[in-house]
Amino acid sequence: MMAGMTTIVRTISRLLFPFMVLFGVYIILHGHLTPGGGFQGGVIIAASFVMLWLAYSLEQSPIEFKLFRTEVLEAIGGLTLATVGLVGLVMGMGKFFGHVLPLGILGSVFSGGDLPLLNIGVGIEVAASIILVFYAMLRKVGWDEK
Amino acid sequence: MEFGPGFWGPIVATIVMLLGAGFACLMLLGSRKISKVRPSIAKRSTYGCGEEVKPEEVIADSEQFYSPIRRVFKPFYRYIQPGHSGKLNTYLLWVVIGFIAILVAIALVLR
Amino acid sequence: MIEIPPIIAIVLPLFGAFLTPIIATISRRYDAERKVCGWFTVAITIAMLLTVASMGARIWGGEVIVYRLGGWSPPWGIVLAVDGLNLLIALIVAGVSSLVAIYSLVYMRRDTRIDLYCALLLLVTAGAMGITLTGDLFNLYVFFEIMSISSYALVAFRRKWDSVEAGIKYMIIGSLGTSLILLGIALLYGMVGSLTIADLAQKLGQIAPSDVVVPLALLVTGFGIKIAMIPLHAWAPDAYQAAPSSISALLAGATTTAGLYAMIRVVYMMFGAFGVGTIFAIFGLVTMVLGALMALTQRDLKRLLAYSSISQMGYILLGVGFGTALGFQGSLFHLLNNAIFKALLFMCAGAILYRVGTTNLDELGGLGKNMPITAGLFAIGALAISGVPPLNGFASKWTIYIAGIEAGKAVFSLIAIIMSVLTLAYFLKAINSIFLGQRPKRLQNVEEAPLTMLFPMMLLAVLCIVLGVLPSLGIDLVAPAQGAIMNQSGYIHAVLGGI
Amino acid sequence: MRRVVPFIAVLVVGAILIFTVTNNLPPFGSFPQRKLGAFENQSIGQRILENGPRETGATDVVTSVVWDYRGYDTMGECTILFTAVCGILMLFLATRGQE
Amino acid sequence: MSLNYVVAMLLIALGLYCLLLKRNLIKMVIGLGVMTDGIHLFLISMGYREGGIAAIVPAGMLQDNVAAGFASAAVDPIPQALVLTSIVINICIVALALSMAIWVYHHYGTLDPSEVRRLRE
Repeated sequence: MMAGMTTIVRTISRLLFPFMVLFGVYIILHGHLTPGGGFQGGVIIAASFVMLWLAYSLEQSPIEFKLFRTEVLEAIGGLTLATVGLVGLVMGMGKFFGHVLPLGILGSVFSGGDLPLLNIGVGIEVAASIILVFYAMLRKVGWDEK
Repeated sequence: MEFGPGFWGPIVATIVMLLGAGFACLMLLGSRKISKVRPSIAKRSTYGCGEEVKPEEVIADSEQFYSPIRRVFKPFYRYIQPGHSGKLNTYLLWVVIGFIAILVAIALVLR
Repeated sequence: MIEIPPIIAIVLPLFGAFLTPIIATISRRYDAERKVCGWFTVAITIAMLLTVASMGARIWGGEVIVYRLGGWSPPWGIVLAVDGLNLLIALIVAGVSSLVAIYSLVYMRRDTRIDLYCALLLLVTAGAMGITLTGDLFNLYVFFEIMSISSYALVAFRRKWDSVEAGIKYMIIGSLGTSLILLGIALLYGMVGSLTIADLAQKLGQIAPSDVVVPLALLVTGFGIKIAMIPLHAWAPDAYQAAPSSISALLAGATTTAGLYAMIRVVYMMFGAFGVGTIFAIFGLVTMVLGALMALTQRDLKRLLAYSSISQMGYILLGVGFGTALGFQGSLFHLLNNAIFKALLFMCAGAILYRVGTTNLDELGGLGKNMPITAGLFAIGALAISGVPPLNGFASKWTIYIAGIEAGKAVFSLIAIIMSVLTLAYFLKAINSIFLGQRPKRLQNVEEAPLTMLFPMMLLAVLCIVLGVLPSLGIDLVAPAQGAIMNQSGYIHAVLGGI
Repeated sequence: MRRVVPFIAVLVVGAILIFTVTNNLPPFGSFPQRKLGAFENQSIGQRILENGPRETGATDVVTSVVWDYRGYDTMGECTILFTAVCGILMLFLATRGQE
Repeated sequence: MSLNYVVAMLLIALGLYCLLLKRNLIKMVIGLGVMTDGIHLFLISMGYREGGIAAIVPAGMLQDNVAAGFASAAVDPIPQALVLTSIVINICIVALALSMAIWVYHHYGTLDPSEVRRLRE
């Protein structure tokens, strides 16, 4: 497995990690007000994890990784979308992706009907997916070097 | 149903074919009964120029199976078939050339 | 809600695909992962088939079911529109996928991570269903990508050398094709400023056709890659040979069908370019001849079947290209029949592969004594695909010949008849090499395929015989689709609703 | 020869595309006007710009298009992501019992 | 003069060149990405309006009539949405293709597509 990097990189990435996650969450939650949204925020969250894996190695990274938990998270993120859509289908007079929540005041955080929910769901799914992709590829590189 | 000129009754045709098949079977069995002659062992076994040929050695090579057809379409099998060389760049080139051909053809038709 | 069935038919497999990993992680505790995932897939696909069939009465009554997603009216939102053509293709896709799901229960027994296989199978089905039912051009592209990417992954499922090679070839060629489709859609949006198919059809009627030549050619090329039209066919033999046989059946039955549907919808009903039919006829002729001639000299059974599937696609393109009512009727009927007997033949090849372990024609022989049922089913499929009278291939091919003669292209019909003879020739070669002749010693104790695999094959064989003995059933099934192709203005009016 | 033919093909395709975008398209920056005289200002984007914030309650019109007008596309896009991840897991992590 | 369109088409031709003439699977995947990015650039530049602003309602326009001032100034939001969708699709294609390339190297020991040709004819 790859040996990880120097102490400086490790320390800085460990210190930077929570702020990157926080920034991703901010991007997700403000998706309907500012540029960005679920995809961008999810990719930022995933990038923070990947940064840790590259700084430390895959084995000795401070956050331990549960494969099945991440798969289930990804599936849940996808299910959130379809569920919101189906709720719209059932309650919103037969409209798939119809609005259920009220629109709220234009420009405030709690507005835009279902948009924040959908952004959160897709954020979860994208973060889990990118993390899984990088985990799989790092594992594979591990075999070839063994 | 609309099958153009001529008569085609599917059910009638099927019945006729089944009857013909049954009649052929009867003829075959009857001829087996009538003819006293049994084919000899030498007739059953594969002819290998006098050599002994085991069953699993007797295979008809499936690539040369229809050599007459291969001879009829000789230019095809000489030039087109080696073209499927498994090279990815060649295949992508086919795609691009196909796009150009389709474009030219459509431009000629819709003009 | 009365308009719901189309969206249900698409959302069911998507839901199933998202649920499969969760179900697998739960059932892995009780060590029942394989059974649970397999039967879950079967249940989902059969429910989808019933959902599609429930629309039948209204569609065949001449109605067009229009479903507005999110309630946005068509030119601005996404709309699902189902007419006779969509319904026929949706029935084919759902039926083939459900049978393949049943077949996979036993066939994939020896592979690991069956839950991912089930998820990808459901995703292929969802993509094909989305292509079939949608009325929006970009949405069609998105579902085309879903179908394509999941089929790339499934082709490489076994991770052997041949699977991976075929997978990456299929992937790069197919991705080039989808990029061409996206470019065509972008050009159309730049020229017309709309994305709904009906709206585009309405507005494209007012441009000079010389402006839209390039988008049309791009779209035709992109869809032509999916239906393996010469010279865009290069991925097909490798993919069909290297994929698991159930996936080969799904590719031949569902994916190419959806691609052909997209081509018909875009070319004939969106651009209204009936003049392009001549090009289809010529390309179909070349496809037919080259596929048949290549299939004559194959050593591998699945590769032979792949080339014969290319050749059958040539027949269908020929019938579509005539542009007459009878031509559409015959080619759509042949599309249905092709899905039926091609799936049957690939499933037979899978049964042989499952029991013997190889599909190389030179290593097989004399299996008729070991696997009599498989031999009979393969014979039925082979005779049907080569158009021997009491079976269904004859009816559709005969309709195509008559359409060619009536359209004044008797030469095309003549060459088609000759190619049909060649089809019979290479299938007789396959039957002779596999089921007849001397049986090698190592094949002495080969058993018959298990019943779970035989059941879908028997069902398909019965369909072959029924549609052959009573072709009027198939013609009645196809007639609404052919009427829908001819009735472009009705589709536009039904979708746009007078906007 | 082996490299000349592909190069010529690329040149031909590029020439065709450049010819198309310079002749058959409205000039750069001419939204909402489209090619058709009869359909001027009927590009669907213009109507969405007018009504988007009011109908969906999102100030980011792109987000309102992505999630409301074309939310179904976006669900398909997430499905594609799920598909790719399934494929990659199948390629790399399905090797229990093998290797 | 629509320079953006021409540049986008040049990008597409460049990606096509990469696909047809490079003898390395990873370079071909890169060419595919370049081609798709050309299409994205083309889509984005097609929705541009002379002197347009981004399709986000500024804080000043929130209360008073949104439709009038904003809708006549902003660029087309739909191509941007399509490009968002298409970018993710492109990411997925590249990820899957690269993982397949890893497996090809695992089996064949090379990435030269003219040597990965055991399936032929």
